[in-house]
Amino acid sequence: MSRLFQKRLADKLHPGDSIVSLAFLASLAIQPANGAELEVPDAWLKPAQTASQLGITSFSQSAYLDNRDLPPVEERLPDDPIVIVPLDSIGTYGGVANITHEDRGMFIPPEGIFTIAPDHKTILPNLAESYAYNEDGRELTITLRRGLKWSDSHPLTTEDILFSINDLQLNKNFMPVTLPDFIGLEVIAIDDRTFVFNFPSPEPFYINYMAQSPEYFLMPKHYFREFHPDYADEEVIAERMEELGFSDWSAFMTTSMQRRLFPDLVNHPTTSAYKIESLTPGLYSYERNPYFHKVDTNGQQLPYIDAIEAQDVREPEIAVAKASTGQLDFAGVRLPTQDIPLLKLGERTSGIKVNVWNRLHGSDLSIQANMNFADEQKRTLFADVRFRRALSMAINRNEMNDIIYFGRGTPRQVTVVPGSDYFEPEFATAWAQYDTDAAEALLDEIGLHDVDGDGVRELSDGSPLTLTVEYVDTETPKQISMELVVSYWNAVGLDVRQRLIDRELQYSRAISGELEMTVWHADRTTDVLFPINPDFWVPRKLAASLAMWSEWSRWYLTDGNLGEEPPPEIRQLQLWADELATTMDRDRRIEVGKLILAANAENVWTIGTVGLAPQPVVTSNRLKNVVESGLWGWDIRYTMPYHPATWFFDQ
Amino acid sequence: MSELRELTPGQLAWLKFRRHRLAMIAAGSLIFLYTIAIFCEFISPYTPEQRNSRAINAPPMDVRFFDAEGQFNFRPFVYDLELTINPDTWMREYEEDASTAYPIRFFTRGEPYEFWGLFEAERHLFSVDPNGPGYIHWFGTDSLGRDVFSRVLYGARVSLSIGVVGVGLTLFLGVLLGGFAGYLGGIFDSAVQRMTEVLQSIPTLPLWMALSAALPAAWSPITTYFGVTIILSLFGWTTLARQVRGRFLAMREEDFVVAARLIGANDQRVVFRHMLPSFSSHIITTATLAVPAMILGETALSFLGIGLRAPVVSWGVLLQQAQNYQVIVMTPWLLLPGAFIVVTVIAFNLLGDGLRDAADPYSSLRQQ
Amino acid sequence: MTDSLLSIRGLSVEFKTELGLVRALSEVSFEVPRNSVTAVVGESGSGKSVTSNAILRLLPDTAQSSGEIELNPQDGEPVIITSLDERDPQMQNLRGGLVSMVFQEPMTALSPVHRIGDQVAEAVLCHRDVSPDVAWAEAAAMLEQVGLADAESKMRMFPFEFSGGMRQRVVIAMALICHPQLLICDEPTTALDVTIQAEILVLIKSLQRKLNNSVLFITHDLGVVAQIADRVVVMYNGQVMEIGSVRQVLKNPQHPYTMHLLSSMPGAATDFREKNKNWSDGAAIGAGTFLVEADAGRKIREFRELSP
Amino acid sequence: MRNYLARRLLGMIPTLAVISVLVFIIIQLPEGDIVTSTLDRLSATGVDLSDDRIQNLRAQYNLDQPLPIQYLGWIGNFITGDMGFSYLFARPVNELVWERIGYTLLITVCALIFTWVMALPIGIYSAVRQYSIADYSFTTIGLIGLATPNFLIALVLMYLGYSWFGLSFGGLFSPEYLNAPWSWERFTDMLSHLWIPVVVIGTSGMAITMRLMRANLLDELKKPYVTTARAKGVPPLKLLLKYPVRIAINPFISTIGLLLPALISGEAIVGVVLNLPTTGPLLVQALIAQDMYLAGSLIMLLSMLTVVGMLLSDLLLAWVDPRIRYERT
Repeated sequence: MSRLFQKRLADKLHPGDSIVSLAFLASLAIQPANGAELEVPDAWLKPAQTASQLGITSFSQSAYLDNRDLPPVEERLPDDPIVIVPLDSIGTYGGVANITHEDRGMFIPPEGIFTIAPDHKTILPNLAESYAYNEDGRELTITLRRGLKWSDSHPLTTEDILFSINDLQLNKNFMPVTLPDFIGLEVIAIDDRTFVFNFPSPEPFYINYMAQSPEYFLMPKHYFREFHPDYADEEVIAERMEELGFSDWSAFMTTSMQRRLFPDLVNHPTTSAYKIESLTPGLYSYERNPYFHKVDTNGQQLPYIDAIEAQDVREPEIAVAKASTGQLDFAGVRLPTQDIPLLKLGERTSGIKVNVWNRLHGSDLSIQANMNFADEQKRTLFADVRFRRALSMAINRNEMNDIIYFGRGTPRQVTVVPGSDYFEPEFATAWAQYDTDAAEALLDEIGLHDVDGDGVRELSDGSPLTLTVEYVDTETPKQISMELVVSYWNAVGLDVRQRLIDRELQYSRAISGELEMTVWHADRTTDVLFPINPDFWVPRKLAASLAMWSEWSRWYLTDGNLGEEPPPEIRQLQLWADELATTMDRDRRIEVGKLILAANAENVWTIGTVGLAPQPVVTSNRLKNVVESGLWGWDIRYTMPYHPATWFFDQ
Repeated sequence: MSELRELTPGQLAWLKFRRHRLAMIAAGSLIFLYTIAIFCEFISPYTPEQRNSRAINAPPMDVRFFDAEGQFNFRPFVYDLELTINPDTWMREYEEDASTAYPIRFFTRGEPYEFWGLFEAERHLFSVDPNGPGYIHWFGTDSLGRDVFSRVLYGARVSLSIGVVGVGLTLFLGVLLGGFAGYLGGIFDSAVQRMTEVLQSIPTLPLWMALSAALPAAWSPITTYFGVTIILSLFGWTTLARQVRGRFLAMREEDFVVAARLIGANDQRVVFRHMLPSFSSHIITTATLAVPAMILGETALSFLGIGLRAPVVSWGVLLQQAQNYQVIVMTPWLLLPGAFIVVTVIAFNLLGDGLRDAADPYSSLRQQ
Repeated sequence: MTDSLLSIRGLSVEFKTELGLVRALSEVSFEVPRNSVTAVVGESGSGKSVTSNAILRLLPDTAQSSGEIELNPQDGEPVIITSLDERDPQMQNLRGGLVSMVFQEPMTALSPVHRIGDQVAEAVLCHRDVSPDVAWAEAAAMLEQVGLADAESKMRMFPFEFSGGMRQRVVIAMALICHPQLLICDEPTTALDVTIQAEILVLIKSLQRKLNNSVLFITHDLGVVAQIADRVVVMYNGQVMEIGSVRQVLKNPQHPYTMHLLSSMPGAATDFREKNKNWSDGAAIGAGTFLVEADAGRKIREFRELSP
Repeated sequence: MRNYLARRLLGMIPTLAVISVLVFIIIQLPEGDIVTSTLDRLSATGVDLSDDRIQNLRAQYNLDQPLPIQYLGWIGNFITGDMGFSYLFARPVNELVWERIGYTLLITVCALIFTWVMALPIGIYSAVRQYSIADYSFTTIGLIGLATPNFLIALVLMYLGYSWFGLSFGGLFSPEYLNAPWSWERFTDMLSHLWIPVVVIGTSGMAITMRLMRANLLDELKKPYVTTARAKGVPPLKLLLKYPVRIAINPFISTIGLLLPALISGEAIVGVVLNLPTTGPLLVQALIAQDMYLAGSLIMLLSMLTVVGMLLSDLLLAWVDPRIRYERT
């Protein structure tokens, strides 16, 4: 935790205050997020207390669950359920929330063994009752809470964790390429709620990973064993796949894994607050999970809201329209910053509330030139730091901020958020000043001159130079930003073509190095993910979001069997990254982290534009307990720290 | 006994066409539009990519003759706009500042441009306060502060030319294939027949989409332009081919063709010297009516983002940026290109009708 | 006032065209006595068809007519047709009821998509309030009368399955089924070949005797006139040249045009080439509600040339 | 009649064959489509190529075979009703298509009916009252419908639909009925949404139909049999409807076949704008994602619909028009 934050806590705490009291709120400055301060219950920042600790003895359930011949709520809850302190007020049960498909990951964040605190650094136990690292960080012992159950009442035990890792993650048919985080991982079951992870190397941040990607560790064995060749008969599986319409069992399970955001794609038992009730092409219906493990300070089982209807709204425009006219109870994912005025209009006319959060993206755009591109001339050009600096300095970030972000974003390079332990202001500003003369000078220096005098620079050998940018227009305002960026680049004599492509295609092309230039949004900027996934700064992963050095990453991932050996300074990054993830020495860790970011700031391996941008989060007026400002992004699974289970309808 | 005049077919046709008032109006407006398209660089006050960061999503400005005191000025002028972003509504609000007026000047120097990519020029038909802070956005500006009026004008060039070029190709294919099919008959005929049948039974839009989705991203705007055009005309020729074929079948037997054959004119000559002219008027009409389909086709593709790409500005591209609910509520002026499309398409249709009536020797002359 | 079935007084018709007004009839006046065949003869464009169409008010809206046509039925009030309104019920019952018409083009005079029977029976249904079956039966009877063997089955067929002659018989049946007092035949035989032609003429004549109604017979063929008519009206260029009994007009014509007309015709025998020529002109007029005017113009010019 | 039908059915086969080849070529066009990229992806990440999933993939699309074989494989599966597996949706194409094709047909057919119900009477009217004010204004309205890009009308109608009738944006159902079993309420709710796409798609065809009807009728009105009927004393209205109109309508029945592709095309784009559960948006997504097998199967399917539609229309025509019926039997 940042010192600032601790101090603030100290100020706020008075002796004799019950920790549960709602009167006292901790406020943390998440970076100078344009003044926005996040006010959350103090209790959210600590390991959640349990009913017994707070002396809550009687529990109640929603009328929705009455007369469903379910066992009484006490039996459905864990032996000692976690208590979540609601933001503003204790809620009342009931209601159906209207949202869109894309927002269901935000309304129903996954409930993992660990969860993330609203300071966006601290990892808190969730399904875990306790955990402990040994001193060298190679051994992590976790104990699950007593009496946890899947949404179908089946007990949740270490069995499920072992299955998820040994039979899925480490199964070659299921995961042809083992994810780096599981390589060499060894799980030992102590009893049905205690297990031990043995890592080949120290993994001080493994809990971050488990908190941020819970699905990998929680696949219900009792459900999936019927589909798994190690447990069930091949023929039977084949038939099941036939009727379910999947080519084979791995395809079937990957469907739920690949789309990590939507673990419900296959209707398997869950630990989340809601479970699928019915699936139709147009609509996913959810109902409350009767075995959910959380209660509020009055002993009411969460969540408050009974059911969710997630409509399939394919066109972003329509999502915006629905949100701005009060047809949705919660919307965030596809609401562009530029539409805030429209939404605000809805605030005055359609009974909605527009909360402006801040995207945790270090930069809304990470512009990437593929330094491993097949074309020899291009790759040498992109590998030339002067070229990347020129591209960066040719961009007028302040104008972008004014035109696209109403001046409320922060012009910056791709780097971590200011609240981070690894942040230094110059990381954000290096080579980010708008200086076309300097840019042109660099381009001339490289030997890109306008030989034929058509106002467009040619390559040093006189052959024409065209840059092609292909990207997906998703999450952040990429298309409109690129229109500007391209015009800036044209202004310094570069011929640029751009085209929108589909996400799936971007994924395939990016990791097979087929994209010349592309654009993504730079997340992994908080202390939750940066230490374990410094992916935008170090070539060590193949992903849709990382197209600038796929071959070097491949080399890293396959221990030099495939891909290309990176040049020394890049190799150095990889070594630092390994150390960052594994060192147990906090100061050294921060030092290494800063080394990585500093190197990136100098070399501009990926170009940023404007970051920490305003993110509209629309809620209907009847929806209560939603934080007014927060960080928005993948690192923290969007709403995971803000406890959507405590949202309720004010009847 | 009433007075009677002798008329040549040409005169008769022109007479009929003139009677077709709507067609006349249509022809007029098309001439107007195409003139604009040809001289867009000169007529538009700004270049399509020129940004005015002081006017983002600015509404159309009123061009005034009367100033605040109600004084009439001979030279029209616009007031300066004060931009403020409302902190609560996040709305960009534009206040007219009556204290500073910018008179509209004609044939002023402005943003330099390449006329038809041939020679440098910087004269614009009109503008305000060329090197000062003043600006005029007659149709308002888009989300990047670009002048919608100028963009519509540049868009006109692309959209209107795509129609013509595309139809040119269509005609070539249609007449060639249809003509020979009808004239030669036999295997060639049935082959072409089958082909048209097939092409006509495929929903065109999906095909267009499939093909233009396959256009490489690295293609230059101009190549893409031609790529799209070709794709559009690839399936347009069938209708024409059918008609041409039909006419040929009918005509093959007619005396003047037989005669031409008898005097030993070869097929090609017979087709192109004797048969084609005999219904060129029909072809012209069909062509005219085919243009709108092209224009709308381009619009549709661009709308789906698989047609033309920026920096090429076509009406379709412009609409693609204005395709959402937000625009209808907040910045309706971005839909203006749509109005231009509507006008153009209607004009072409009316013109086509007019030509058809005029060309048809059996249509009567009657009072209207 | 003579006691004739139909009297036309000073009938003039003009067509509006882009080229101004074209006059098709000027000041035409003649009578059609009862129980007789009156032939109107003249070359194409002389206005005979216009006259006949005028009687049933079948002229296109571009036509402006002046003058008076009076129908004076037995046991009925005289009707001034020219003063009737298109929508007037009297007009409906006049058409096909009191006056009916046989057209020149049997090939196109029948609707291609309706059964013969229906088309004939419809005429009955339009004028008398009887059940379809009755109408059907009457139609059958009528068709038998016009010499259509085994009508019952034929009635179920479609026009395009019939020969020209048969179709013309159908048209005649359709015209006569309501026992009109005046039957107008507009070149009913021109489109048919010689043998059929004769049959049809005989048919018309005999039926006229049988039903003793009046026939107004439009033709360009003096041969036919000689064969069928009692009285003749010679028309040319929209004007009546000469009126008289067949004998008188054919034996010693008064008007130079009549002579010219007679001289142009080798005897009463009909020449085939002659046929074909007239055929095409006739078609132009019969079908040509639209071409009449232009056509008329042409004819008029031709005449200028040949008469100094 | 029967052997005519047989002849037509046989005639369809070559047509469809050619279409399928065409479509297959289109499938092959884009470089780096999703299936091949998936392969690149897997192999690129250092998977040894004996891996089951890659084998499945290769087997499913015969990727290691020469093109003709691939084609045969694809069309073979298609004929046997297996349209392959969509990588974009990670679901079999059949499922995706069957849940949507129904709505596509519904909307298309409704649009067709709408077009006719609106266009034919207007066409008749403006033929009878040729060159009247009404004639002109109808023509103009029709033209505007034809001239306005479908998606624009769609957007505007959607907006009006919301601000006037408070309809939910896009889709065919209000949220509360999305999942409900079929009931009268659900049906009416659907109608309240259906009209937008139907009108949008219908208007584009209206102008043409209107003007065709007008032209045909004008020709028919000149035909002698009309005069005959008049002379027979048939009252004006009855005459108009029974003779010229009856005959002038026939051609339209045959234009169903030509209208269908247009309508289905229109549906494709309108579906995207209005977010309908139809095949249109599916196709667009597939194309943009270059999930070419999904795209191919869809285009193939839509083309088949049209071919069948054309056949039906011809049969219908033969049924109403004796001339054709007779010359064909």
